Order: sequence, then C-alpha cells, then structure tokens
Amino acid sequence: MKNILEYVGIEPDRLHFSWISSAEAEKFQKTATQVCEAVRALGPAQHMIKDIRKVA
Amino acid sequence: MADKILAKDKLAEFIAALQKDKDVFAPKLDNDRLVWAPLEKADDIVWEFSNTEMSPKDFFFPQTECMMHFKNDPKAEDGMIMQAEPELAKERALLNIRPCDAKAFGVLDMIFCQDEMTNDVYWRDKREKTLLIGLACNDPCPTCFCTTVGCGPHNEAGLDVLLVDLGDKLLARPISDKGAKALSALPEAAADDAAKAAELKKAAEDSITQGVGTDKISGAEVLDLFNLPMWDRVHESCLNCGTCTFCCPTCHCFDIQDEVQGEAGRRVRNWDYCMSWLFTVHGTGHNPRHGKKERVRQRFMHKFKYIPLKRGGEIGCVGCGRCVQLCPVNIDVREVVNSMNA
Amino acid sequence: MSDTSNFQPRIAAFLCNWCSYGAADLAGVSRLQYPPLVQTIRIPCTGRMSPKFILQAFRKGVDGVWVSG
Amino acid sequence: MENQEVAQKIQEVAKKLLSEGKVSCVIGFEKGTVPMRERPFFAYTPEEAERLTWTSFCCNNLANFLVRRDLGEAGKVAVVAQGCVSRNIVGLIKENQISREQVFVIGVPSPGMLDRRKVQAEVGAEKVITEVSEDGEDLIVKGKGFEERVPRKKVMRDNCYTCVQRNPVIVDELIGAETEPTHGGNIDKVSAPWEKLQADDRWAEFAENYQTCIRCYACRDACPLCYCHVCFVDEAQPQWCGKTQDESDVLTYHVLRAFHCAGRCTDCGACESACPMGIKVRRLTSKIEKDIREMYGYQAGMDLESKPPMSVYRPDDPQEFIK
Repeated sequence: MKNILEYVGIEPDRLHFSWISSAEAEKFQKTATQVCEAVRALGPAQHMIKDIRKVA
Repeated sequence: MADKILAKDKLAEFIAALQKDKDVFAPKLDNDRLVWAPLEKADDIVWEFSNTEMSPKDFFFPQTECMMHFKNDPKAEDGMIMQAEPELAKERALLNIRPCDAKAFGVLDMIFCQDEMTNDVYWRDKREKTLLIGLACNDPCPTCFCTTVGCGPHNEAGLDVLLVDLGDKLLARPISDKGAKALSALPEAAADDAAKAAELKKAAEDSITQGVGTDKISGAEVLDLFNLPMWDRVHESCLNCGTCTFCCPTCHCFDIQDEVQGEAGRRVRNWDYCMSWLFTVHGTGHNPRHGKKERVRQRFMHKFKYIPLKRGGEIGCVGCGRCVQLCPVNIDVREVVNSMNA
Repeated sequence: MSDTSNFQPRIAAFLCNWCSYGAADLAGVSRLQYPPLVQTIRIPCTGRMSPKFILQAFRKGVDGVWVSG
Repeated sequence: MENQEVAQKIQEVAKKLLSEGKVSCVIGFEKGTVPMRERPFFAYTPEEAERLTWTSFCCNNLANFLVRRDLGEAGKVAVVAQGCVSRNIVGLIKENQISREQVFVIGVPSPGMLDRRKVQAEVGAEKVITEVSEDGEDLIVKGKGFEERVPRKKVMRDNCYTCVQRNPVIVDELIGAETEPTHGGNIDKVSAPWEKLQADDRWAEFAENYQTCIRCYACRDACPLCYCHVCFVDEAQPQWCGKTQDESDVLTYHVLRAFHCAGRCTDCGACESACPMGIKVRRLTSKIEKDIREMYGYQAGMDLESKPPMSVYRPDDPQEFIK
C-alpha cells in the first residue's frame, strides 16, 4: 500500500507502520513523536482529500 | 422560414456575434479523441468528423450535478434547510452538434419535462439557455442507423439551426424562432443551394445500409417480447459495465446522494446505469433484476418498447452507433433489436 | 511546502487492541508525554486493518496515517 | 501457425468436444460486427462451433466468463486460452473459484494481440475503417478511399509487447506449436517514467491519466480478478468511495482496485482494451506487478503449486517499512 501511494504521489512519510508490544510504552511515545514530526515536516496533505466545499 | 447562406469566410463574424452574449462550444480533436470544448475562434472548427466520442448530453445533464446544498447542523437556525443552486449564468451555443444528438435531447425533454409535476428544473434551465446549431451529416459511419429509428443525417428535430456543408459555404436553415434570430443578419439562399442540400441529404440517407426493424416490436405485447428466448443468449458476453449507457445520448438514469463534510452538506445526482447490480438492489438485499439477463433485457426493452409505449411511439434510441463502437464485447444494438423484431 | 513550524498535523493512528493500544494506555498511566496530534482508532487486531481504512482517512483530510500492531 | 489455421483447429476441437458431450459449452471468440472487434462467443452445439474464430483482435479475457457464470450447473466448460488467460485460470483455481476438473483448456500460443486504437491512429483518427485483414506480419486496413499495410509490430497492445508468457501454462489440448515466450518488451519500463518524478508531479500525472474516466467500471468488469459479489465501490455502509466525478472519488477507485489485484494480475490488458476512453489503466497495475515480483519473487498464475504472496505469511517477507 505504501508503495502504491508513493507511486501516485502521496509522500511516503505520511504513512507509517510499526510494531509495539503492550509493554513498550516508551517505544510508543518515541514512535508517536517521530510520526508527528515526520508528518509535520511535510506540511498539510494536498491530495486525495474530498472537499465538497471546494467543488460545491 | 427561408434558408440562409453562411459563407465559410464569414464565419469569424458569425461566431463573434454569437460570443457577444454566449459561451460557444464545438467538437475538437484532443489526442485523437473528438471531444466537446469551448470554441475560441472560427479557424478552430473541425468540419470533417463523424461524431464526438461521448454524447453532449452532459451539457444539460452533467455526470455529477449538485442539486442543492445545506448546513449540516440540526440546531442552527438555517441548519438542514435546502438552498437552491444558482442557475446557469450565461447562455450557451453548441455549434456543429449532430442531428442525432439533438434529436436525443427532444426525447429527453419528453422525459425530464412531462408536466407540472415532472419538470426537471436543472435540465430545463440549461436547455432553455442553449442554442443548438446542428451540422448535417454528409458522410455517416458504418455504425450509424439513424434513418431506421425515426431520425436521419439531416434530421431537424430538436435543433434551432441546421447547417449543411456545401464546401466553401454553409446552407443555414432556421428551425426555431431562436435560430431564426441568430441567422437574421445572413443573406437568403439561392434555390440551387437548397437543391444541393437536398441532394446531399438523399445521398447521406442512402449511404446508411444497415439498420434496425421496429415494426413488429411496436405491435407486440410487452410480455411476449419480455419472454423471448433470445434474451437467454444476448446477455452471455455482457460485462455489465456502464459503457453503453454513459456514451448513450438518450440514457438518463441517475442516483441521488447526500454528502456531508463537517458543517457543509450537499445533494448531488450522478449518472447511474441499469447494467449495474447496485441499480436495483433493495435495502432488504433482494434484487428484482438479479442477473445479467434481466439487466441487459431492461436496457433494450426500455429504449425500444417502454419509451415508445409511453411517449407516443417515439423510440428511445437515435441511432448514433456509439454503443456499437464502444461496447467492450461488441454487443451490437442493431442485432439485438432485429432479433427482438423477428 | 508552506510554513511548517506552526503546522499542527492531524494523524489517524490505527492501533491494535492487544499491542499498541495497550502500549498507549501504559504510556498514559506512566505519564509519558507524546504529541496530542495523534487521534487513536482502536482496532480489534492489526489483521482487521484494510487498505480501505488508509484511503478513507486520507480522503477525510488527515495529514498522516500510522498503523501499529 | 497463421491465425486462420488456428481458428480452423479451434473449431475442430470444439466440435469434437461438443459432439462427444465432453463439455457443455465452448467459450471462444466470434467475428464482431465492427472491424477489429472480435467478441466472446459461447458455443453449445457443433453447428455453433463453426462461428468460432481466432484473430489478432481477441482482446477480452475469457477467464472472466468462467467465474461469472454458475459452473455448477453448466458442468464442464472448454475455454480458448492464450498465456495470460491460462494464468488467470490458474489464479481462479488457486483462489478456489473454480476447480481444475471443471475447465477444459484449449491452449493457443498468443500471436500478440493488436490495439485497435493504435491501428486507427496509424491510418488517421478521422478515417473510417471498414475492413481489416491479416497477412503474415502485416495488417491490411481498408476504408473509404484508402488501403494501407500496417506492420503488426507497430500496433501491438502494450501489454502483449511486454508479455513474458505467451504460451499457456495449463493445457488440455494445445493448438499449434509453442512460440517464443516473450515479445521483447520490458514491463518495468511502463512505470519507470513516473518513478523518477517528485511526489507532487506524480500526483499531477496520475490525476491527468485518469482525468477522462467516466466510471463505467468496464476495467473492473472486464477483469477476471474482479469477481467480488459486491465491489468496494458499491458498498454503502460505510461508503468507501463517493459516486461523483470528483478527482478524489475517481482516483480512490483506481488506486484501490489496482491494489486488490496485487499479486494476482497477469497483465492480460483486458482492462485497457475494454476502457471506452482509452485510459492507460496499466500504469498502476504494472507497477504493482513489478513490486510484487521484486519483493516476493512471484509472478501470478505461472503454476498451480506456489502460494500467492498476499495470502500467506513467510518469516522472510519484506518488512523494512515497519518500524
């Protein structure tokens, strides 16, 4: 899925996958921060959004 | 109303006059595909063409059309109240529309605007504000069969003006008052121009050799046609895609959807097609047209039996041949109708 | 892209009930701080995840999607 | 073997199968009513089998009709299959949609099917073609006031040019001799120009490619993989994909349909041939084919034994994308 979205022009850093066990609270905190930073760096999403206000 | 003459070197003036208060559209070649596009100047007009790939019905009945909008908030004072969409702001003219497509609008007028109760404001608004300037077909395609379904390459029904290409000039025949007004500045045609146009008409009509027979269909009982054994075979190769309905100038079914996003809400209608399983499925899960056979039968029965039955004999097909050309499995409407008529 | 310093992205996080959702819970109990931009959707198992969910999230206007098992 | 000879042989085999009662129906092609439009045909009797033909314009995937009809009632069915169609039959067997015993495969090495749009472009978009016949490596295209010879190579379908398996992979009766397996094209090159672009440009190209889509779903309905009883675009609760012509709705459909074909697509090109608007549908599916091949070393439908990568877990599956 990541490959195909990247192929059509959605930045790969918008989609993240991870494995975290229920005991790994710290890894969760770390990953959550990383994901947020990665998406923040990309700026707002532009594509694939259905905005009926714009087309209406 | 007398025929007029429009010399091709006077076209620029004619188009400019139209453009004063109208948006003008005409068929245009785009990457080997003939599509409808805004016309900027007379030199861009294509004169030699069979017909556009898709029918121009989306000028009046867009594939997706917003019908009304509302504020999606039941508590707000103006919430959940439908607000009308603005009407078409500027008049339009469709130049070089083929007679078959214009006739199709006439058929759809009968369906969209039947009486006070059945009066589609979206369709009517756009129809009233559009001038149809037709271009007669002098060289019909092998897939055309208009002459056998009550239409023809020089058919005038539905048009405001019919143009006939006479080489360096066009015979312009006013058909409606609106059309006469648009042609008022032009000189009258000589008798031999009209005679030449009549000759071209005869030649074009004669060149259509393949067609459909509908004489027996009109006399037959609905149920007898409905139960014909031929339906068991016709549908076999059908994919149940929407190609035939979407390219068809007279197919007019739609599906209404409400869409919301936060506070914004709108009601849209989209083209729908009777070939689809979803078209008839009920909320219970029951589907009265559950198989391919039922769906394929519906399309042909609708055009060639139900519409004529309800609309005074008018056939719901204009013989443009688009479905013959585009069907991915080449289900040929001419073959199907002829076996219905057998 | 425009000014990214003030940009607060919206992120849909699909978390497995038994793994990451538990981790998120534990992070909360342990008072570990993480950005408030992540909007958690609990799914019964990562096996419930479907590409439809990802596309739907993007269609509804999120800026990022995070799937965690 | 020339196509006319193949057609003759197909008729012979079909007649024999039908008259001996070995199959109830033979699915093949018959001549269409328009040039370059051979169409699927279902022969139930030896007489009907005489209508079967074989040309370079047999562009539908007949495996499609195996899964869309109730084979339980029909008994055994014979189907004319070149490389890609036989691979799709294998795929359907692997996905438990049909059983091997229900199908009699009349295998035909593919001559490489031709693209009617390319032929039209070759003689000129405005010209009306009334007759097309084949003469060895050339096509003879006739219309009002013109006759042209067009080399087959020039007008081959894109997917046939990049084909890697022209010979059928399962066969009950082979017609003609096996040919070279490939046509020399490289499928990886289809997606290559896009892969080089930046994200925004890719999106722009992607949106432009599907801009003319009218959502008739011919690509889905022509595809032997798309046999779901209810397609995700037809689901209403929740509605995954809106019904409008909005860019996001159209593209959601195409992305997700392509993704559903991951590891299953045999690049038969039926979607592209079916599309009434001539959209290059393979721009998405070929990329997925390439990714699956590179990540899992798998090509769909090549044999009955190997497991489809999207439905099994192996410890060595690529997982670099997971943190």
